[in-house]
Amino acid sequence: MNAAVALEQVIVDYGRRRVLHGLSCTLPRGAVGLLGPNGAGKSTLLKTLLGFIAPTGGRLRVLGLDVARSPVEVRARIGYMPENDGHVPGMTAVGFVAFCGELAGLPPSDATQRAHEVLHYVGLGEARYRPVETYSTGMRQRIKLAQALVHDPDLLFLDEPTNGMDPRGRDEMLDLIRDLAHNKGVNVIVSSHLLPDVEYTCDHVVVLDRGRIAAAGSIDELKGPAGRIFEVRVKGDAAAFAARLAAAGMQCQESGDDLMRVFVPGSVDDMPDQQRICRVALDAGVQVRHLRSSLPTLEDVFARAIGES
Amino acid sequence: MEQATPRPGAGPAGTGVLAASMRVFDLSLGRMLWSRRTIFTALVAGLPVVVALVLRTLLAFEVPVMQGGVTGPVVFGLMFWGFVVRFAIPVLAVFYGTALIADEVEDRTITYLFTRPIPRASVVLGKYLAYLVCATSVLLPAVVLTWLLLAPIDGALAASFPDLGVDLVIVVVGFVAYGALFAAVGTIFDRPLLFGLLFVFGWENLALALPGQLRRASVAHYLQGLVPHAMPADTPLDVLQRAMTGAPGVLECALGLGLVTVVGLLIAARVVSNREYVLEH
Amino acid sequence: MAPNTRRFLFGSALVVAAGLCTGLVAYYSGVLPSRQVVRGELAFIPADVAAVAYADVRQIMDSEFRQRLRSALPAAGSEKDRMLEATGIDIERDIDAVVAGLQGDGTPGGIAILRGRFDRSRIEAAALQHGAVEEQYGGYAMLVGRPHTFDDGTSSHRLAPSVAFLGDGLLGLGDADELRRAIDVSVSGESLSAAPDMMRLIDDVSGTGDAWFVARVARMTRQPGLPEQVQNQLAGVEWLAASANIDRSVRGRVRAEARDDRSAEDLRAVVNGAVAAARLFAGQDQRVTAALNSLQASGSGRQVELAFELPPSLLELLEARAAAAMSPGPAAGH
Amino acid sequence: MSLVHDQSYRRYTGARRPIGRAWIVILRTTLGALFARRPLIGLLLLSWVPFLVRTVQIYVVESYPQAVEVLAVSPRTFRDFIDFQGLFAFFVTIYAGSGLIAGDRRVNALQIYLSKPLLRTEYIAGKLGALMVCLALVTLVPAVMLLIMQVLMAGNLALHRAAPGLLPAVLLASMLRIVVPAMVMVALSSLSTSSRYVAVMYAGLLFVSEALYGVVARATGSTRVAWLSLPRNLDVVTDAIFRLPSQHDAPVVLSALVLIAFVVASIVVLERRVRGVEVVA
Repeated sequence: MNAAVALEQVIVDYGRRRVLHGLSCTLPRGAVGLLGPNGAGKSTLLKTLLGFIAPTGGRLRVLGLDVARSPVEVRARIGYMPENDGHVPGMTAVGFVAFCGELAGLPPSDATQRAHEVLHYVGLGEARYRPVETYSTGMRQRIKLAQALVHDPDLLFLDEPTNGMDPRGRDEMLDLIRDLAHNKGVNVIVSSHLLPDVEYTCDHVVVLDRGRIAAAGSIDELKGPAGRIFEVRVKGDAAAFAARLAAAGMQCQESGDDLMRVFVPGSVDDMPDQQRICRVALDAGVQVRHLRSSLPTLEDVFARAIGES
Repeated sequence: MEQATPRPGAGPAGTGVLAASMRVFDLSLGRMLWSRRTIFTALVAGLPVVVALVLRTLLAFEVPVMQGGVTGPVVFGLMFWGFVVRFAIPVLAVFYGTALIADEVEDRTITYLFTRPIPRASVVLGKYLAYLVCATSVLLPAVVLTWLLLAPIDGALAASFPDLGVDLVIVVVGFVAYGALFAAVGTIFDRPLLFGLLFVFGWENLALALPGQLRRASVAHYLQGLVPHAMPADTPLDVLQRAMTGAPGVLECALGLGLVTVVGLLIAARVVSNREYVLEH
Repeated sequence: MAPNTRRFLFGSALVVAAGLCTGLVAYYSGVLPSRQVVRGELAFIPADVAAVAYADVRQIMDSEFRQRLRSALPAAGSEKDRMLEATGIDIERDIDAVVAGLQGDGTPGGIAILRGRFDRSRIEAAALQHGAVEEQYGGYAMLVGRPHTFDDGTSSHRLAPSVAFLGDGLLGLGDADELRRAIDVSVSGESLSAAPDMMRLIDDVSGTGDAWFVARVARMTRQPGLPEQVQNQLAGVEWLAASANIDRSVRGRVRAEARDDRSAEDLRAVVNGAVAAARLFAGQDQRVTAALNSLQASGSGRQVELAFELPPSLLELLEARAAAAMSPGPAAGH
Repeated sequence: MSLVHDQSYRRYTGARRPIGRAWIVILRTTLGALFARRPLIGLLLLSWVPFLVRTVQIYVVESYPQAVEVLAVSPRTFRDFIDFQGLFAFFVTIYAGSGLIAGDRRVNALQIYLSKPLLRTEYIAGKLGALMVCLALVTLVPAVMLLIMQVLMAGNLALHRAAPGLLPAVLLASMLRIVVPAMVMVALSSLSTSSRYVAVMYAGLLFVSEALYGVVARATGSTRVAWLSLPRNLDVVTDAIFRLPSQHDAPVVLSALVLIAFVVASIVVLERRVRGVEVVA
């Protein structure tokens, strides 16, 4: 079985509220991003995979193991970095990480040794004898990653890993995740609402929206040539122009600074598309001041997926 | 007590301790009253009422529950001793008093209070007043309801009414004295609750049982001296003990409780004014 | 302050105020309190009596305790017959309640006011048979008995046992002069109802038992024939109030009010010591131990209180003793 | 650009312990954290004072036979000893137990624990075990040590021959006074994120039930209602274990059932509260 995670009609309810509506998909090995706006069900899916929440229906398999039948074996092979703060009170960083290692089955000496190693790895080497209570938010994110890594899991669940970090810290964290996924052979599932984070670290993505899968696949494929995007700036009645573009089958998005992003479906050829836009502009009586072909981003994929779902 | 070094340009100049305390009181009262803590308080205060209701119901069905020379006023007296004086007042005072500042430290909200242009002492005083109002507003009605339910059983409302007046005063005075003491404990110790409970259930019980003057180092000695009801005695030892000790006079009680209150509040205010609070994070 | 908080505080204050108002009304009007209203009878008791006692005869006669006492002490039945013969009153059926006032200051005697249903002709017949004469005083009919001299060892007193029909189911018993005085005070208003110090204690005990007793101890101790030791012991006591509830068992409370805190301390020490000693040296009989265990001494300030209970099991003991005394013994039986 | 060298993370190739041992790690770590607190050590040391006193008593009885009249050593001596240790057990339960789960809940540690390969029962067993060890140090261990001291000083097994059930009774009674309070405390600890609330809840449970018993017992004139109070139930069952006449009229079976109900309720609470996520519905 090659998939890291396989979902079959997974349904999760909180009381009367349905949070996951029969999810079915496979998350391949490597780095997979779990994308979606807040409340889409990303954290719920991770907690269901960990066995914290019993699904109302469906089956979940992690690394080939059935979560319902062997939850402990599943957890032995995964590392979980929760979204909100969490540590064991009254411990130093190294003590805490070593303790987590022991909890995961490592002998005490190995656990301590690996605690030092992973703390160095996540950039907390200097601060490892400080009580976790005194850590800043960024340091807490790192130590959560360290505790998830200490027992060398085959699969890492990272829930909003860059939350509350400064730009530099965020870059470092993303580098760590990318390194783990691409160079250290650790499968990673990153749950985030930050598209650039996922785009930077992951190869695959699953877009969740209101408890349903809106899109899933490799990022390259999703961004693929199903259409072209142009950045357009016009002088004149932008609203009328947008309306005419829509009537002509082209989606239009305002992206600030008077700039519009126009999605032209279908054609691969550059010239006809640009000409089509100019023709619409002419019809709308606006003057095109800027027209440039733009590479599709995950943001476009996301916007499309959420818009379509 | 003003803060030692008034900061230049620190908001409205000359904010008095009392005015600031009243502001803190106003802010804290609602928060204190509508917290989960009040559920516990209501449970503690409601228990005598529930017991009284159960007794009344049983008596209404002519179940012979009251035996051994016991009348309604006697049961009320027992409840006042057993529930209110020995338990509810000290425990609620420990619970609220030790948390006045500790809660703010734990919730990391003390920074917001201490960065306001008000003397730190007023934070303690305002929260202490809020505790007083909160605790008495829950316990006093419970005592009154219990009395209304119990006193008419084989007894007279009129005859036990003066005692009720004294009881209500004792509730307030008890909260005042114990609250001040535990406010001080809460500002001094890192784990104030343990010390509070040790004091109430360890030290006070021990001190009251020992002959000599040690019992003067307890709040219960002075508070129990005011209680008009007969104190229940179980064993010959209790009776002998009572024979040896005897209750202090009203003046002594008032002086003792007053001293505890003033000293407790002064210590609490002083410690809070001078201590540096290092928050986690 | 948030509206919710204000509402809560208002509600809380309202409950306290309602309770206090109820208590105040009860305290000043006496509307709610006592189980028995005895003010009618008290109007005939002079304000200067040394002690006053009350008994709810109906309640006591109907009590289980009394039934068992009667079976334990069968001799009590003959007393009842003698009373019926002498006064024409059946204590078990005719009397509901009795209030008695006792004179102190070395004056023996006192009066008893009986409430009940009385057959006036039968009482008159019995009294006249014993040589009484009829008299009208203050609008009430009296049967004045033949006076006889009573000697208490220090002085002799002349007493005329009499009956007064005080109307509305009330009957006065006692010395003729005392009864006349009772009628006088009921008119002049110098009765016990106008003595606040005594009434304070009466209000205290009147609702709490089937029988009660309130005494000015200082005046009681001047009673002739009281042992000096007892007089000394009671010197520090100013007031004594006792009440008892008689049902299956007898439950009672005795409360003494000392002259000052010091005397109260002394008295408490004596009572506590006695109670403790009694418990420590109590015999093996569980029935006695149970009765002793019910003894509870307490009180603060100038008050000393003692609560007790005589359980029905104590009667079993009494029955057993009575049976043992009456039976000729096992040896004689064979 | 990574600040971290590639060499610093390597895959783990060492051995892993089989699943099901995590509770030992939790137990060891929790005990380590508890014993790092000096007040707890002080409390534990203090709790051995009665042991010393009783040892002296045994010594006196064995050395001076005439002392038997006043200081006789019998099964009741051991029963009273266990009873007396209850005071220390109360404070140890509060101090060591109130933060066990509450502390973890306050800093969201449960999601960390339960994301590791361990069962919820293992987590609870670790926490419960730590508290039970602490309680054993004030009840079971001194009681057994006292038995050993008695045998050593007497130089014979006369007491055990006369009362063959003494050792099992001491073990059973001590275990009872460890298991029930520990279960109740751990369950309460899972109900809140503040150890202060937990401590007050526990003290409240004990003292309210005791006060309730006191009032009802006096009103009814009977000790049959001892089942109302948690400590009295322990007393009743302990008396039965030692086959001594109980000071209470309450049926042993009823008291035992109440204790079992406490344990069952604790298990239900723990089952609901110890989860990787907050239970919303």
